[in-house]
Amino acid sequence: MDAKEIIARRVAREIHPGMLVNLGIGLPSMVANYVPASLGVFFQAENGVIGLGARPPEGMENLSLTDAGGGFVTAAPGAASIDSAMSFGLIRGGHLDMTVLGGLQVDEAGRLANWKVPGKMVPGMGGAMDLVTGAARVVVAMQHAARGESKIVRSCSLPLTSLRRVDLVVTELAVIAPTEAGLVLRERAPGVSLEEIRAATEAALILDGDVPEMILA
Amino acid sequence: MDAKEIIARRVAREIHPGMLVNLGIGLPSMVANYVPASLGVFFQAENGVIGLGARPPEGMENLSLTDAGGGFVTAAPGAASIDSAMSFGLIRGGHLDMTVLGGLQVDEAGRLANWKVPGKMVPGMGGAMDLVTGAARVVVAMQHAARGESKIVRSCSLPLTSLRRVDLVVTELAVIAPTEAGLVLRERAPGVSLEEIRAATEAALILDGDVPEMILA
Amino acid sequence: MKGALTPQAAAELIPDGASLMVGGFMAVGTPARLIEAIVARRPRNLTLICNDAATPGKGVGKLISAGLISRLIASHIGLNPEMQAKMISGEVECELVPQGTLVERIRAGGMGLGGVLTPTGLGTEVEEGKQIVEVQGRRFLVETPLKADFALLGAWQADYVGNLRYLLTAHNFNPVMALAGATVIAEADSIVPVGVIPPDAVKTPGVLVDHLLIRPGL
Amino acid sequence: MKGALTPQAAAELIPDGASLMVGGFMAVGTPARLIEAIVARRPRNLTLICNDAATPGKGVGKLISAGLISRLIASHIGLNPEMQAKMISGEVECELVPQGTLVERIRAGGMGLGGVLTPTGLGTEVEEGKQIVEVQGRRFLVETPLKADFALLGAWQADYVGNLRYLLTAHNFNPVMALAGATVIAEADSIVPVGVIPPDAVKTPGVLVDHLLIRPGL
Repeated sequence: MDAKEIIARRVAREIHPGMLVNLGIGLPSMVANYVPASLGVFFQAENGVIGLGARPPEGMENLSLTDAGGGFVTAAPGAASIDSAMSFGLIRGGHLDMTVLGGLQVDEAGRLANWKVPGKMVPGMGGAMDLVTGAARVVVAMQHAARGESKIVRSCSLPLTSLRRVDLVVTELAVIAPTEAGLVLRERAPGVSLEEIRAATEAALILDGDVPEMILA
Repeated sequence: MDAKEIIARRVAREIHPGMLVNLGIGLPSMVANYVPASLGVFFQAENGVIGLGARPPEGMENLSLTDAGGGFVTAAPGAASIDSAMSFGLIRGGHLDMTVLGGLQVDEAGRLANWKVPGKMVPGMGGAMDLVTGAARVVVAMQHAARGESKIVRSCSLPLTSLRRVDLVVTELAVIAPTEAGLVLRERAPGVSLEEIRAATEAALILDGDVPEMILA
Repeated sequence: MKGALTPQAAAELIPDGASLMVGGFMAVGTPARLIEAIVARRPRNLTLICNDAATPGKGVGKLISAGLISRLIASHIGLNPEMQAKMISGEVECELVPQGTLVERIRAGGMGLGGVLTPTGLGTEVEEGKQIVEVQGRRFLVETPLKADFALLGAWQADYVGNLRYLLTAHNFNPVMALAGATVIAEADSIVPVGVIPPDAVKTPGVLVDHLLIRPGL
Repeated sequence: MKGALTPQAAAELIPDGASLMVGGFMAVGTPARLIEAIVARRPRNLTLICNDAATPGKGVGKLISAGLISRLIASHIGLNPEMQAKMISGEVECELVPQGTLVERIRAGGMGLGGVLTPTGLGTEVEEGKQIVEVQGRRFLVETPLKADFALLGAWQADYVGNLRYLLTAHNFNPVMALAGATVIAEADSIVPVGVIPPDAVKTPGVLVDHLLIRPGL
């Protein structure tokens, strides 16, 4: 199982029946693969659909039914189309139960940076700032390090997405819960030791009771 | 022809093809009787319909199609139903071409008071403050005096509806245009003299050229 | 959507002292069976947020006549003399709000905005005691967001995930209130199976709705 | 509604230096024939307000590729490397705005509000140079309203009074932009006689629309 699959399978277990969930493009969108349809979860795409369904078979695409990445999707039974004002009203008003986003850095205050690398990558924040500021629960799904550098840092060196403390960080090594006291190490990936996690992490990690192995969906 | 009919017929001539118009309840609503259907005017009721039609024949009412006074109406061809947010968005955003409202007082600054008589009548402002503040053009349709007292006053003694200078005042005696310089007397009712208008008016009236007789629709 | 309830069970959710937003304009679009059930249960000391006070014995007028309301936030009470008398006697504390400001305050509450910047009310009694902000050289009143413990909605059609449609002028405050109630209860003229309401016809997504009233007769 | 125009006639309304709001999200819901006609006419020095820069040669990406845009206000340009290069070189001045803030700024402009009070962007680069207001003990950014000379909309169905419907995720910014353009031009997949679109299905009332594009083939 590769890093991304571990992350997606672990994040999937955060999703409970009846939730309204927004999955970012890339790795976060893989989470949907591990959420059983029987849960009755509604996925929102911020471009304007509640009840996002799977990609349609070739030849059955509709040009006016896409996800936030522009890919063709279908509509689940009970789906609703909404305009951007309603879409972000749901996000900013706390009606979105959970957002799963990728990250560049998370720091000891639980703050996320995920929209800009000055001088290198300036794509614009899209909906990320609204999602992190407004969603009821923010889960960051990202690999633990990039080019050998820990992405769990003491203090973000990249521009912040929001001052809001995110609720959970899931990597291929660990599950970390940002709290007022700092980053609490909650779970480790199957076969990974506490020492391996500490060695891979720039930020201080707090131990608060047992650190069991992740259970994957 | 009674006072109200004179006023309604004169106001009707302010309405031009294709306009979106809101008529207040009471006297202003009579204006619709003198606007030919061929003009293609859309009447808005602020409770949520664009394209208000006449009262339906008895037995053909629909409980969910009423005007702002709660009376049964019909929907003209091309009508649209809107919620209160869109309805007041149209009003406050300047998309409403004209509102016709009743008045208690208009003063020399062109300010309207029409929502409250302290100690006597406190119905609430409903949509009046939004209509007067936001509509592209505000026409006040009211009788010139009440209980022998002029309603065109030096300075409103009743609580203001808005600081906005209204665009036109139509009474059974005169058409008056509030301007930066003051209240300009534009027209007089058929058979009414300038002296009669002055005698019935507390506020100073400015003469600026001819004061022809009203033409009624 | 958590489930469909009888009007009685829905009314029992509402404790003394709760704040209620109730959809409707002169009782059009107001959930009638739900109001009846609340009147029967008689919770006290309620705060009512709605467009108008309707007329005595109609729509929210029933809540007022029954003496359940101690505070009202509305734009118009002129057609309910009973409510006017209760305001003058001090039995009901009444905040009168311009209609467009009222709907935007509810929307702001529901959509996580900090308030509403509006010229409506500037230089009038509505301005009293309020913060004024200058933006791009113009002055605006800051009107605060509104939320409530419950939003009680009247709809035309619902499905069993809670998606709602409204009919003609019965939309009014309902779609906006759906965003601003901690618990949202909708009474629909009919309830249809999931999939019957096309996605583009949904005016209130079901994810906002906690409870439907069960169909009459069930 | 003032009338239906050919794409060419519509494009001729747009002078050099105009500001355009264009509906669409990654080109879904963008008026394609109208964009083509504008590219053919080549007005210069335009300000473009839209959700994203699409991709090169698609949707509003065509306006950018053709060099017609000197200023862009958008939430995301990450999938249009051409636009990113033009921003870095300074050829196009670019203001990046959080998506929810962008749609509310347009709505505020279209609905006569003084601005938007939002927590989004507080404590980030987005805050720089902006007014902050405290309401009920919480701090909010004041984001200014947006309007434009033209709003160019992509719709699914129109009637001849200008009423519009949109399809599925092609709604996006279109209904809000319809409120904020001084001149509103809508391109619909089909145009139907007045009365065919039921009042409850109208998403943009025709009174907001100045021109439709004539049907293809006319």
